[in-house]
Amino acid sequence: MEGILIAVLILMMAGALYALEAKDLLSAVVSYGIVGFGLVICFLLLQAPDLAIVQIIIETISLIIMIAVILNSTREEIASRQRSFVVAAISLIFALFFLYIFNQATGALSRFGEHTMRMASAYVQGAAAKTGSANLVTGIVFDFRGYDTLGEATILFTAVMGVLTVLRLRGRKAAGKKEGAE
Amino acid sequence: MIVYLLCMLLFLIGLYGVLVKRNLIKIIIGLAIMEYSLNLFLALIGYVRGGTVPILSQDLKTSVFVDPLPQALVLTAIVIGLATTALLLAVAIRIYKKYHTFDIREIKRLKG
Amino acid sequence: MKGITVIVRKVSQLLAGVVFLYGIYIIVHGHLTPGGGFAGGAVISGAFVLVILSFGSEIQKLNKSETRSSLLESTGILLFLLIAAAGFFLGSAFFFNFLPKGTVGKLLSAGFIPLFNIAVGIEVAAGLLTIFLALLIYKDEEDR
Amino acid sequence: MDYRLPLFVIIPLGAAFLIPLLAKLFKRAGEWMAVLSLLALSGLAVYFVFLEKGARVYEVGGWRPLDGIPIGIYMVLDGLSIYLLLVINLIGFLSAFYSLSYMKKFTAESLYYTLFMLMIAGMNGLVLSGDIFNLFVFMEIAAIASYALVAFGIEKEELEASFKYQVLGGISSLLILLAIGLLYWQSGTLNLADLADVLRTNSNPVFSLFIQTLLIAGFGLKTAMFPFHAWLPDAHSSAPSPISSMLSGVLIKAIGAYVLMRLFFNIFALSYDIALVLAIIGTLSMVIGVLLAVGQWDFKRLLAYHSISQMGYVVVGVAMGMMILARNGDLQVASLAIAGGLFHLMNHAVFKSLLFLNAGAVEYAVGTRNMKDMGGLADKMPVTAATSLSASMAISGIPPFNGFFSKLIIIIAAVQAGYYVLAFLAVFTSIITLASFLKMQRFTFYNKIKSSWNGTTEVREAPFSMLFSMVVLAVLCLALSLLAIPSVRDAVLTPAVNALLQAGGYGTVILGK
Repeated sequence: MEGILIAVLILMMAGALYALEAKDLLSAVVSYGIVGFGLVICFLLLQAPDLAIVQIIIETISLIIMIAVILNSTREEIASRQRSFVVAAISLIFALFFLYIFNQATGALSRFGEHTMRMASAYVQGAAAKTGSANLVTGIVFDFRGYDTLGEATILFTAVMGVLTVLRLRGRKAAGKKEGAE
Repeated sequence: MIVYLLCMLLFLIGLYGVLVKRNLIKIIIGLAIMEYSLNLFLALIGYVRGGTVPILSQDLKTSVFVDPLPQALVLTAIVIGLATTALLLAVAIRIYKKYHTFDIREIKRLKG
Repeated sequence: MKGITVIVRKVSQLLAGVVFLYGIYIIVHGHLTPGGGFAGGAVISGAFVLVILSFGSEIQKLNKSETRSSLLESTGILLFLLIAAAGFFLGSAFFFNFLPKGTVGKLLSAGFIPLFNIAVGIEVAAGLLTIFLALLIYKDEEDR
Repeated sequence: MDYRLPLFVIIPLGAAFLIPLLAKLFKRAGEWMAVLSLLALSGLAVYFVFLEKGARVYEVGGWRPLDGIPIGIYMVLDGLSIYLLLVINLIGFLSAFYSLSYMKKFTAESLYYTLFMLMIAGMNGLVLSGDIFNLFVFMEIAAIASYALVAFGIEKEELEASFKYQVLGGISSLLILLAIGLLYWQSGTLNLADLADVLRTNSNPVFSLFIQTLLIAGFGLKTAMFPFHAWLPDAHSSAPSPISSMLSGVLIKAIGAYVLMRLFFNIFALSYDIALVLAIIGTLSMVIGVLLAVGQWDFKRLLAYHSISQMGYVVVGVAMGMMILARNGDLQVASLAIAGGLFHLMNHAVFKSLLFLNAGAVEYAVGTRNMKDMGGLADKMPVTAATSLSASMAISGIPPFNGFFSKLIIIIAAVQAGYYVLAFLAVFTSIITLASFLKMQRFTFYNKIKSSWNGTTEVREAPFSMLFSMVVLAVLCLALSLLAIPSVRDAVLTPAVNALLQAGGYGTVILGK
């Protein structure tokens, strides 16, 4: 299972790199989709079907939105003035440094697949009796940590209000002060 | 361990996109990739080898579940990521209509 | 978005109905099977997106409908807050599961969790639809 | 378990969700809804500060801990949280009241008030949260609302500032989320008190260093401390003025500085190195912020750079206390340093909000933010000029205004602890601040009237709601000096200081061990 996971991760990385380097924005967005759908497979492998369902739909919708935005504007990537090998070298060195530190820091923690629960053990043991929900994730999302979910729904609400704010027709009233206010 | 490192590498690729790229859409994609890698990271933490989906049913053989808590957290994080991306896209397209480009070098205040 | 034939349009409209029903199924069974308010709401908004896209270039007629869907979103999240605060106003705790739990595995069980799923489903469906509409039919002042 | 705690979240959220619906029926529903609910919240905060002493815990959903391990989300109100709540809701109320007239220039006011209430709800929820992921969620609510509010004018400048702010804010949020993930990996818990318990018994130096670096980078970006300050001048100067005053006065404290204090005092074991890093970052922000501010000619940009500098004072004060505590130094001096930092936090909220509201009033009347185009406004706008003068004196540390006392306390603490360089730099920064504000006062309010804005007759004093907020804040600038008196300080400031001073006490209160 771990082997498949690693293969999917490498595919996602390739997709991510292509998405960032592509010359055409539309193909960039499509290969960004590879990352998202690769994530869906990872979630399925990690026994998280709830996440896979949400991720696959959210990914589809955000791809549609991104493509709509690009069709509304331009699909041309801007010409980069020069290929900077210095930037690539610095990024690579930083990445290696970060991974080294990460490895050092987390070396003593539990290995992959050997996670021990503390807070969550109470959820797993007899959670159904506490919340009445057969799906433990739903039980946590809406009952134990329902307060988080209120925040989450509020974030979506905030973003919608923000999108409506940013995309409204005119910011300032067209009264006499308009010229000076800018 | 290698899984975690690859996941962090994905995070760094996203970070690279945000910091180095000069195109608003690429920056947004970079942030979204960072977000995805962290969602995966949280899900990786909660995985228990041999564990099953945390849903109770009558014909359940084992009682080893994967940790449901990180999954609940990832659910929240996915929605947060969507919210950030949507708002960024809205601002980006508005900027495009003003400047007719996504190039941050031609947009006055976004340089550097 | 030109060149959408009648066949494609009809098929996607029919499909949208099926997708819509599937979304409702996911929401209602959120406490039993994978999925829930977020997934189901997103599916429902996907059904609407499908219908809208099938209209192709006539899309501009939908002007201002994003404000209506945002009202629905406010209603959904207000419902969420009211259910959450019901426990608070009834004298027990904020987010207290005040409804009977029922038998695990039945459709009517888990106290107020199905209600939350429905409220969140409405909110997410309307919210994603609003974002989609706003970004799709957005026009700048200069374009008019 | 105090049944009133969730009101701090329910009221603003309810208002935010109702405003879009009510605005369809009554046009002015949004503004009154916002102002009234903020008035209620401020009243509640004042009530808690003066009449309901002591820390309290609220278990959301009524989930009791199981085997001593908390399983639900806790809301925690201790001295530090209530102190922040007071600042947030009071400044929020005054800014909202100010907006009544100011926002008339803009369209879609109901969206503005919705986002405003969401920002308040986010900050209130964050400050009350006793759970690290919950804290993250509410931080995101406040941050996303502020991204949208910065872009509220939707002109070029605002959109660019908002984009930059969103990208940097997004990076910082993700760094914080990574740190939360790592913490959960190690400890298996999200509750702050429980986390502190686990980390105390089981700490790996490299691991905790890594996490603390991530957290300092993440929250440093949110606080706009020196190497991470690039977004602040753009974002804070582009937003509508009441929002600038909320961002500078409250938001960077609530979602940045507060969390840093909470985490590094109450959760992690006190460490001298981390405290030193924080103190250095704070000092650099203090000095570099003010040096960058001197050359500014944009009224609000100048104020924004001063925010970086003044937040430096707050961080220096608190970090100094942390350094002394980590070395088991004199408790008296440590408490003095922390008190200075926290006192300055409230003072900065008051005078910087006032200055941004002044800038808004000037912009409202004259239509520009460039100080070279102003002058002689003192005759036309006496109230704005007078309040702005008092705020300028407060920020430059002139007695008897509040800024003098908090800076004095920080400097005395630095001298007593033997950090002479710090004390010197604090005085130096204060002098440059004074020079910078003398320039501001001279060019905007006291020079000859400029001919470049011809319609001199058009320029008149701001409307009532704007004046009211400015006058109240100006009075607060003076009144907060009373906090220097011990008996008053005991009621407001001391509980907050004690919450940090008794670093390990946090877990004891919550878990009841």
